[in-house]
Amino acid sequence: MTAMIETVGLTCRFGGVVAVDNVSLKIEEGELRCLIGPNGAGKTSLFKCLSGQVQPSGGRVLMKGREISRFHPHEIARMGMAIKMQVPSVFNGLSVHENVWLAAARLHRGKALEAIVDETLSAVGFRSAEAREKRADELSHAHRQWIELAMLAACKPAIALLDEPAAGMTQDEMLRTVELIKTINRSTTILVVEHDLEFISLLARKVTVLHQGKIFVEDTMSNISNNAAVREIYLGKQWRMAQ
Amino acid sequence: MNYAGMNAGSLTFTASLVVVALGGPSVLDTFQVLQLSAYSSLALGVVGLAFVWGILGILSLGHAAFFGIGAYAYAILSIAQGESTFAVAAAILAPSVLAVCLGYFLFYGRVGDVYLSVITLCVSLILFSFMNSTADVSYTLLSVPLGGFNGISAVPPLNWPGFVGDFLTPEATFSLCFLLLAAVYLALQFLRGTRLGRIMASVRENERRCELLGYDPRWLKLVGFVISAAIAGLAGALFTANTGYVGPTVFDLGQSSQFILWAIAGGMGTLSGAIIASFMLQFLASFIGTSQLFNTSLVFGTVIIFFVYALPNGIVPSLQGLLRKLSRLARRQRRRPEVIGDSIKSTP
Amino acid sequence: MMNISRRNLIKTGAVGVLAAGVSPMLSATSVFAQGETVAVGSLHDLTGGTDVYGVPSHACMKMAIAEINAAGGLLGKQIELKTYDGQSDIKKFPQYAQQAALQDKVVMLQGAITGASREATRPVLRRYKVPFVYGTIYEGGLCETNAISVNTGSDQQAIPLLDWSFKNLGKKVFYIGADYNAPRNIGIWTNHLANQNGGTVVGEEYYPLDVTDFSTAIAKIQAAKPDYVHSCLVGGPHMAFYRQWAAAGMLKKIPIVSVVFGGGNEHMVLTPEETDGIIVAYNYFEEIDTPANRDFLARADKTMGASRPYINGIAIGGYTGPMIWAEAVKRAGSFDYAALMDALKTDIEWAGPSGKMVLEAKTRSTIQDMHIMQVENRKWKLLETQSQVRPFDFGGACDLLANPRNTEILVPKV
Amino acid sequence: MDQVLVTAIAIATGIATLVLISLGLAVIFGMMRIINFAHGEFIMLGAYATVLSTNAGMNLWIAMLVIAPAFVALVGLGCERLLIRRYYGNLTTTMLLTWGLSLFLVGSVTALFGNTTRGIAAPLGSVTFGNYSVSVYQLFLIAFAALLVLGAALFLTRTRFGLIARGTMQNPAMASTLGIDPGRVYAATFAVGAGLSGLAGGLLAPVSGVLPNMGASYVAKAFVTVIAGGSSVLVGTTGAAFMFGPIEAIVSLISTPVIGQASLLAAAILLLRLMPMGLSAGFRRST
Repeated sequence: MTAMIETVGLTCRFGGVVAVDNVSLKIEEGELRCLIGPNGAGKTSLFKCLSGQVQPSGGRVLMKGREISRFHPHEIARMGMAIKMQVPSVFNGLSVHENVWLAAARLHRGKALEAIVDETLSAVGFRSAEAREKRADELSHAHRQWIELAMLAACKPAIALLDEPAAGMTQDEMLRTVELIKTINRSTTILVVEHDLEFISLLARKVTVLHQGKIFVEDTMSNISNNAAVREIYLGKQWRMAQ
Repeated sequence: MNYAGMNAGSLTFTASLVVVALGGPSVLDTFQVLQLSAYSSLALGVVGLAFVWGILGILSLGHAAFFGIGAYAYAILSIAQGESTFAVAAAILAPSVLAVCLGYFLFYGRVGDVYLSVITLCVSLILFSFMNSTADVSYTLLSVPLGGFNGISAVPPLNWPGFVGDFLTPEATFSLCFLLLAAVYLALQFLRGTRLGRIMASVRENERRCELLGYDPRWLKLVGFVISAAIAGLAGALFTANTGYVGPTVFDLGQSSQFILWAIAGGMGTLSGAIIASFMLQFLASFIGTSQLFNTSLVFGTVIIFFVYALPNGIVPSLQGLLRKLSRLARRQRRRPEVIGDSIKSTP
Repeated sequence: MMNISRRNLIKTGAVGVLAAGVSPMLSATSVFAQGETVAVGSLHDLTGGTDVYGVPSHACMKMAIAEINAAGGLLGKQIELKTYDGQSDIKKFPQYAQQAALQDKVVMLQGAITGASREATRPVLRRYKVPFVYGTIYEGGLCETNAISVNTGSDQQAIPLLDWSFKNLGKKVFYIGADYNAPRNIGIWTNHLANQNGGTVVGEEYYPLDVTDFSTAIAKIQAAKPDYVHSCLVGGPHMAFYRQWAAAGMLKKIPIVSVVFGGGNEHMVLTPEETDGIIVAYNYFEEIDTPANRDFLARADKTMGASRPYINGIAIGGYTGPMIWAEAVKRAGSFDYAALMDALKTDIEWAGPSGKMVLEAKTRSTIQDMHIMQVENRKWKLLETQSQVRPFDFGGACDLLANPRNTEILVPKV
Repeated sequence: MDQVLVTAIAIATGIATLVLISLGLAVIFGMMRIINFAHGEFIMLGAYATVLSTNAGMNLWIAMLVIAPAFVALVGLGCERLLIRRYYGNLTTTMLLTWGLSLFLVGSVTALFGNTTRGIAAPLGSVTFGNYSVSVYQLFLIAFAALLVLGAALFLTRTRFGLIARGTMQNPAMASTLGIDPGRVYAATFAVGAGLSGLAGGLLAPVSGVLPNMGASYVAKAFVTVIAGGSSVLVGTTGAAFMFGPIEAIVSLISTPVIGQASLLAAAILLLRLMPMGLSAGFRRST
């Protein structure tokens, strides 16, 4: 079976900086993979390479066995990849409803479209008409993240890339986000980047650790948490505190 | 829902344009009919710009290029053929073709922001230089001399399609111009509300996000750009048919900036505002020019500066704001205790 | 193109339709005779890029109207001057011409100095039967019954000036002009006259109107080594040429002749070090030493005030235009359009500050004296006068008595 | 040989003129993202200040190099404080506003001084190279433009104000957290930009027609140069001038001036197509 997404020796350079260095990653259909690593580990750059926002300097990206390294972002999106960016990227000047409508409108028309929008908005808690008419830039950070998740869900993607979906959230909000992601995962392969290790431990089965643009280790969550090298060299103090 | 599409306001505005179109000739004298016809054709030019700028966020500093090509296409073909139907069609088609080429070059080359503005300006200025240098009799198109700086004069007015020489009276031309203005306005307003229009608006808001949702912003921009160019070409044809003259100044910086400033004065993102502002400012400039005030530039400049002070958001949004404030005031006086209930809770 | 369009218009009965369309206005215009005043329009650029030509012409026109009124008016009526500021925006011209004809019901309109504004205005006035008085020097070849040209075409200036130059300055000329119709026409004349005088044109260059850096032009001229330069550079930006020419020390080495220099009062804006010695040809300059001119200037000082603009060969048309038109109206005995057009079928003679002028019936252009003169310390010094220079009739192509329907601008073909 | 030299001087003059007329706009546009439609009128005011003060008996060099920039900087400061200040970040309103300002300035100058003003001649005389003679003032303009670019570069990189200005333009919020008042930096920058335009006007006064409308002939070219230059004020603008100046001069020399002008604009189009963020962005990417 071909992997949902596969990178072969993917490398991404900005000037003299190598942000992604010879990364070979394979994510199977239906998987919920977590990607962790400190700031500057290359997680966001990897996402940009995968989604076509940045052209890789070397290596290949395959989606369902098809090479997509030179594709435009909208072409990749049409193949079924959706992304939630690190900084919430929504249509600030448009209403909550319009945001999700735009996401769903590519695949649906008419009544089906409205039904999808309604269903997705309800799933993230925007039930009243009033809440749906608010402009996106009037919302809190957490709510905008949910809007972006809702947009992602409304696309019904084959694979979703989530860049720090729980950043800046309270405990309650974070737990709710975990539920949302699990719901999405029922029909969608997910690759998620996060700092919050509690969040990761609630979600993940398999974790990839990225360090200085390279894959440092790839294992199950429990093995990662017991990996001395990761703990001492890389996760350090932060890890012990979380334990 | 709050989509900037068809609503009561835009229907009222369309209706009032239609009323002017049909009722105007019986109320106005011939001079006013001729003057307003010319004004309306420039107003039509600005609508396309207001659309592509306000909805898609493309600031074309060289909008006059499309207007001018339409104007020249009409002048040349209507003289060469003695019939205006095909000339009008060509005036729409020729700028559209240029817009396709230019738009492909710009949008698919990822030129954005002010850089795009300057390229469009350059195109317009190149046309300006070129047309100015066609004074020599050897520059002819379809045996019509381009005329250089002096331009092409005695361009025939519109005729009834198919009836060569059966010219429209000034009154009929007036009605036609205003009906076309109303139709284009309504069509654009309708487009804004459609699926395509709403996706276009998302390009302006966040191009990257739009792309990541699977839409191709390059294509959407190209479509909008070509629509605006086609409208500008039609406007150029109507303007030339109204005034009987076209010269290279249709391509100059002054013409382009006039379109832009009318769009700004009307209020960004509103189409009706651009129309209203263009009529107001044209009338103002014309009025100051005959009223023997101190110095036309000085007075006009002062008026514009004051205008920015008084209505910083443009005419229509400022008026809407005022109306909203007034109605809120009236409502508050009527049912003061309920005000607290109006405030919106911040949780979704 | 004009031929074709005209043929089509006639063929298809367009003229009839147009006439029918405007008939209410025609009846309206004939009401003027009952009023106490008649209106006359001035449509000049009073602001914007070309106001330097428009403002003095308008001031002269105002003076002429004031003098006509002071002398008891015309046919017993006072003349009211309606002023329209073209704002150096061509779009305004047809609109104001319509306003003048239809709303203000003027019996004559003068102005539209630049070629483009003239071409935009002329058809409108023709359509609404308002006589158009054209008061400026221009490229020549205006040949239309409705257009009365009281100043000179480029032929009337270029022929005396270049004949004189080939005789006195040398046989090799470099022609440099602004890139539009009038300078292109004058370029044709330059080539033609070089042929006739056994001279050669060693270079011919046209510059867009907004060019301000002439270093390449000056280098080109120096490389071509002409005996003299014929300049037809026009407008504010092009003044830079004379400054850069003088700064390069060329003014004293190669003489410049021009039929447009001084039209924007360049000889006053620029310094004597930059202009002394430049030779031009005009029908009028303030320094003409005749009693008629001295009297005219004294009156100008009085009506326009001490800070009045210098009256040059362009501005004088603002004065002579209404005066010659008034002569024609007196001959017609009426402000009626048809009567005036009839009156113009014979030559109209009038003597002004620049001497005798004859409005020729055949061309509706004016026979007048031409003066070749030179800048000397911001003033003009007369070199030679050629009396009563006729407008070129393009080998008989311009004969409005034989062919009154012509509206075409004739271009010299050499 | 002398022909090559004269051609080189003509090209250098083209570059110098572009640099002079663009620098003020580059500062205002490049640093503050304001499309200043009144840029040409700032140049015009500089020329008028020079001509009028020289005619009043002032030494030409002082008039040109001190009075003109100082006067226009003051005018710029006044405009900034009274008008522009309220509308920072609003590209469209500032466009409308500066358009009004441009008409207002042309109108005021015409009303005050008429449309004919006695100019001043270029000083310094001429030098001869073989068959050609060239204005010394032209050579001075070239040298001065070079010095100006150098001076501005040093000012922006080596002085406290230069650093603060660059920082504020990059990130106003960050600058204000560092205790810098962005309002004052904006005002000062606007004044400096206006002053540079005034200086250009002063320097060009002896070699151009000084009229109320003279600004119009500079503004489009200045815009093309500045925007094609891209976000880096100095490197971009100078680089663009070095590209466009020779193109226009050489094409004008071998064909016609119209084609020369058109090729300048075409070069700008091509440049922006190849480097969609302007020349300086292209530089940065390649290094």
